[in-house]
Amino acid sequence: MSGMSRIVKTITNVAFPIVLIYGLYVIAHGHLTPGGGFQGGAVVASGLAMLLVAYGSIWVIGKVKEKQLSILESIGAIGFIGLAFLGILMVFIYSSFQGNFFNNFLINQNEIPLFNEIGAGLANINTAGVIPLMNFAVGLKVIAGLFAIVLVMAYATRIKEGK
Amino acid sequence: MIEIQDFLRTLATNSGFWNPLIWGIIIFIALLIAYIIRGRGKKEYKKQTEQTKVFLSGNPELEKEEMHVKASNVYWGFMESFKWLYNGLEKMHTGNVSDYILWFVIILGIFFIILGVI
Amino acid sequence: MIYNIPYIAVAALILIGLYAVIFKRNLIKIVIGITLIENGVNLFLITLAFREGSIAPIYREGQNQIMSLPVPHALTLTSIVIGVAVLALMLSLIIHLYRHYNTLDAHKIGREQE
Amino acid sequence: MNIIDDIILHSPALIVAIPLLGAFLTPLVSKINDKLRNIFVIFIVLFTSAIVLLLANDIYLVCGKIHTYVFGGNAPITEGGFAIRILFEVDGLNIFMALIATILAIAGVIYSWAFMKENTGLDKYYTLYLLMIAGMYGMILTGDMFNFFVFLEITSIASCALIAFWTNKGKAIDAGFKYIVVSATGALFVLFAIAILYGQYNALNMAVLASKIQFSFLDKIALVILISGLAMKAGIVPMHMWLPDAYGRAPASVTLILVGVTQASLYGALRMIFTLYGGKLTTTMNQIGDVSIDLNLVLGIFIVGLALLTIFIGVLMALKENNFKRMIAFAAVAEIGYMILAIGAALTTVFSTNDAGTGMMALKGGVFHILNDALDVGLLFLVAGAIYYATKETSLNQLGGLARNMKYTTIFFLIGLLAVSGMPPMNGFASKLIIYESTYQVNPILSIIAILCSILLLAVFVKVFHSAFLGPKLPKFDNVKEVPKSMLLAMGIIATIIIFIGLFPDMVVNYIVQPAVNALTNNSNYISNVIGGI
Amino acid sequence: MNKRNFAAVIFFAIVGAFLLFTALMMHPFGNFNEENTPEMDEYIIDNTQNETGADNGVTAVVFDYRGFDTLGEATVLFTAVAGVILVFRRLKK
Repeated sequence: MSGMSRIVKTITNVAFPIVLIYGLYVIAHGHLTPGGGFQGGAVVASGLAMLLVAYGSIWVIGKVKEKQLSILESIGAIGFIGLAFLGILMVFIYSSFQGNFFNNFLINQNEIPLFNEIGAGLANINTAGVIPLMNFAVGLKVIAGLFAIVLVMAYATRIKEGK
Repeated sequence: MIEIQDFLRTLATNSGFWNPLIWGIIIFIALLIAYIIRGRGKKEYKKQTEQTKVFLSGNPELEKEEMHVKASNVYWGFMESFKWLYNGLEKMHTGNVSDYILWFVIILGIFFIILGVI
Repeated sequence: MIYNIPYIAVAALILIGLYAVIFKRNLIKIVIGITLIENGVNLFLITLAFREGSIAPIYREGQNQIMSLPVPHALTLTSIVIGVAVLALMLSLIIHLYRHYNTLDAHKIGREQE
Repeated sequence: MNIIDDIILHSPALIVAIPLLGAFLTPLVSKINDKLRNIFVIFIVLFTSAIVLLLANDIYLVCGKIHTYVFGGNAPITEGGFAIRILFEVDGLNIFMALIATILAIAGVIYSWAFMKENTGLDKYYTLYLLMIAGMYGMILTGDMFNFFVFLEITSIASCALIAFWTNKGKAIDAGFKYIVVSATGALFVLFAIAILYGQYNALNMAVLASKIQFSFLDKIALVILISGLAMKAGIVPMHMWLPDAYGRAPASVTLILVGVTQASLYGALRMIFTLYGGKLTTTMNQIGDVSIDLNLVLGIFIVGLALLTIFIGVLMALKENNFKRMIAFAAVAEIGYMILAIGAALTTVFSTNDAGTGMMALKGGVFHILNDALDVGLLFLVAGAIYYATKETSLNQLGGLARNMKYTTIFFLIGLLAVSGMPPMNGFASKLIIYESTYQVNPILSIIAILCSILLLAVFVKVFHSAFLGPKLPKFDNVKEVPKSMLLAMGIIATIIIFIGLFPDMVVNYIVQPAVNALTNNSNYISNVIGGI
Repeated sequence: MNKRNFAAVIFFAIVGAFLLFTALMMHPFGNFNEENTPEMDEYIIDNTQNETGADNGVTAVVFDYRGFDTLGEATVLFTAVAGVILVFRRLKK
């Protein structure tokens, strides 16, 4: 479909940054407030879908290809599973630490001062071990994935010119 | 862990046994006997003579395409005699998704009744 | 009993979905039926999480009310994302089917004939 | 050997996680080079297979050993006895199915190299292929109910997208749509049953559930829904109709993995019946006079009825079919019928006191037949794919005289024909012999029907052999050549394993099948391994 | 009404009846009595902050206790994207 009217485009220009910021906030505070990687990623992807509806899929496919999106999604997934693998590999770094797959290796330790505090209900962002990092990886993955799905389906069902 | 005599053991079922090696020996002996019997056949058979021509009771020999029996004609009599059964099966296999789910629901209901009522 | 009305709603959702899958001929309606079944199952999972007078399982300082069960929330989250994935794939296949057959009627598409 | 011990310790996670990592890396690798991508995928599969073999060696060394792996923690249960973390529990049955999956995965990924060369979108093809393999491993190895559902959905979605690979054929898209509808419905009902069990016992771990289960009315409902949903995924008549469409339209290398996925669903049903409800199988449900109707009797009779229906309809439809791959698919339905025939016959007798030996033997035959069916049907599908690759023809009416051009393919098809129709000395004969004898002791009618349908199955494939390979050399197939080496290598691997199992069946039964049967019949070992002594 | 819809209605009614029985047999909505106290979730609620350090219990369960499910969930989304791109690919090279 081609782009919609000027009013819609203007409203989209105003609303899109707000949606983007809100989604990133939900992703970043996933371990403190309701939400997380999936929810925030869905919010950002819905904002991108709004952009797609307003400007038309042909304009958007000129800006970004679905191949780049799938590469981005692979990077997010590799980050997620890599954090899971680090739980195993930590046994070679901390001695006397028997780690397993998906081990929360950043909590209950003092070597790395990163997200290693125990949350006490004070909305302290420096808590919860690998959970914020996993939130970011999953958020990136969900943004790229959902937008790739919407973009591909919208571009495949576009109205050809001249028909 | 695996010894050599494991390769020679016979598979003992409840009332019988099965050993492929013994079977192979017997088959070999049987083939040998068959070959001996075949060797005592007629001696005056010669290749490239009238004996090897295709004889369709005087009719001319068709070319390759018609001489090959198509797959759908191989069990023609069987299909004919079981036409009543195959018509039912044809009706059963509608290529429709709703019917697939309907069969699932039917099995679910029958199984519900069997386990719920008993 | 009044306490089981959410479970009755779950059963009703699943039955409506099954009805749409079995009796409708339009592929889009079949997909809608499957989504209804999935929503019923999600509602069932999230119903199991509730306790009377409970708050969401998020810790705040100095409050110790009872919390609802966290595991069914997590299961529902996973189930919802899986439903989205299945829905996306189904709809893309339906787009291709419409391109090939120019119809969405399940009976007109027909069976394999050789 | 420290690193080897670490790999064995973490092997249940690595078996699932390494194909997933490979699938995530494949789009990046395929940016570089196509040949490099193929080598990378084959390396991933071979590495996973090596880990599976290490784990199998570790399991089979000690009799009745169960390898438990906890994700994120070290102890399987916390104090108070709650299994709050996901844990994998690998016993004889799991590792048996994992070996089957390994063979299929290696053969399929080697076969794909030459078979899929002309197609586009190969990076996504290999990604989904690895995801299918990973999902199959996850379904097989997991010990957590909800995790089982997740991997069921992964395999369903990946195989649906791969069934619809040739999108220029409308029927392929239709088959993919049918498959995703059927599998989504089945998986959703399985999730419904899991939710019922969770709401009652507040646990998701299989062992904890099996120790807590009470067999109330809700448990009956959950059992019915679990068995029905997994049976639909396993393609049991009358819920088999998606199977010929999907098997017939998918590329042959995908069909090979689909066979494994079907077996994995059957494994799920077995696990639910024998382990989850294993303690309650002998509960008396009703008393008629002085005969007590137990649960295992009801289940066994119902499953045997379904099995006879499956064998009959599968064989008859295969006899009528003229499309090569659909015919093999119906034959695969019949083969699944043989397995569940043996399992149902075992359910009726294995828990009774007087003739438990018959039940054990029938169970042994059924579990052994799972392996044989996967190998035989897989080999036949690979041969069908090779013929399609060489002639671009699937209808048997058009084929003929191919034996003159494709010698090795003919030999492989002959091996598969003898094996799948239960002819000595192939592997199918050994398992089918056990099934015939044990079901004869349960009820003679069952084994008579089984032998009759096995003869009909031989007739089916004799028809294929005659009409596709024998006969005069057709002029339109003059320039048909033998298929490339990688496809021959894949078929050769499976054929070699078939002949090996056929020649030494007793060793396979002793070393591989017997631990699986023991793991099936006593679930107290499975439970006590997680929640301590019983 | 043809034969197919007749059988469909009958078995549909049977399945619906059993699902309604299931709904009525479940424990009452929202109140847990002695015999079905949710011990596992009680344990998670009590120990989440010490074991994972997260304030959000649901995120702690999703990413720590049942993190492998979340990996499968992410994999499902990845699979769906790959499948959609595969289905809509160009067939010509």
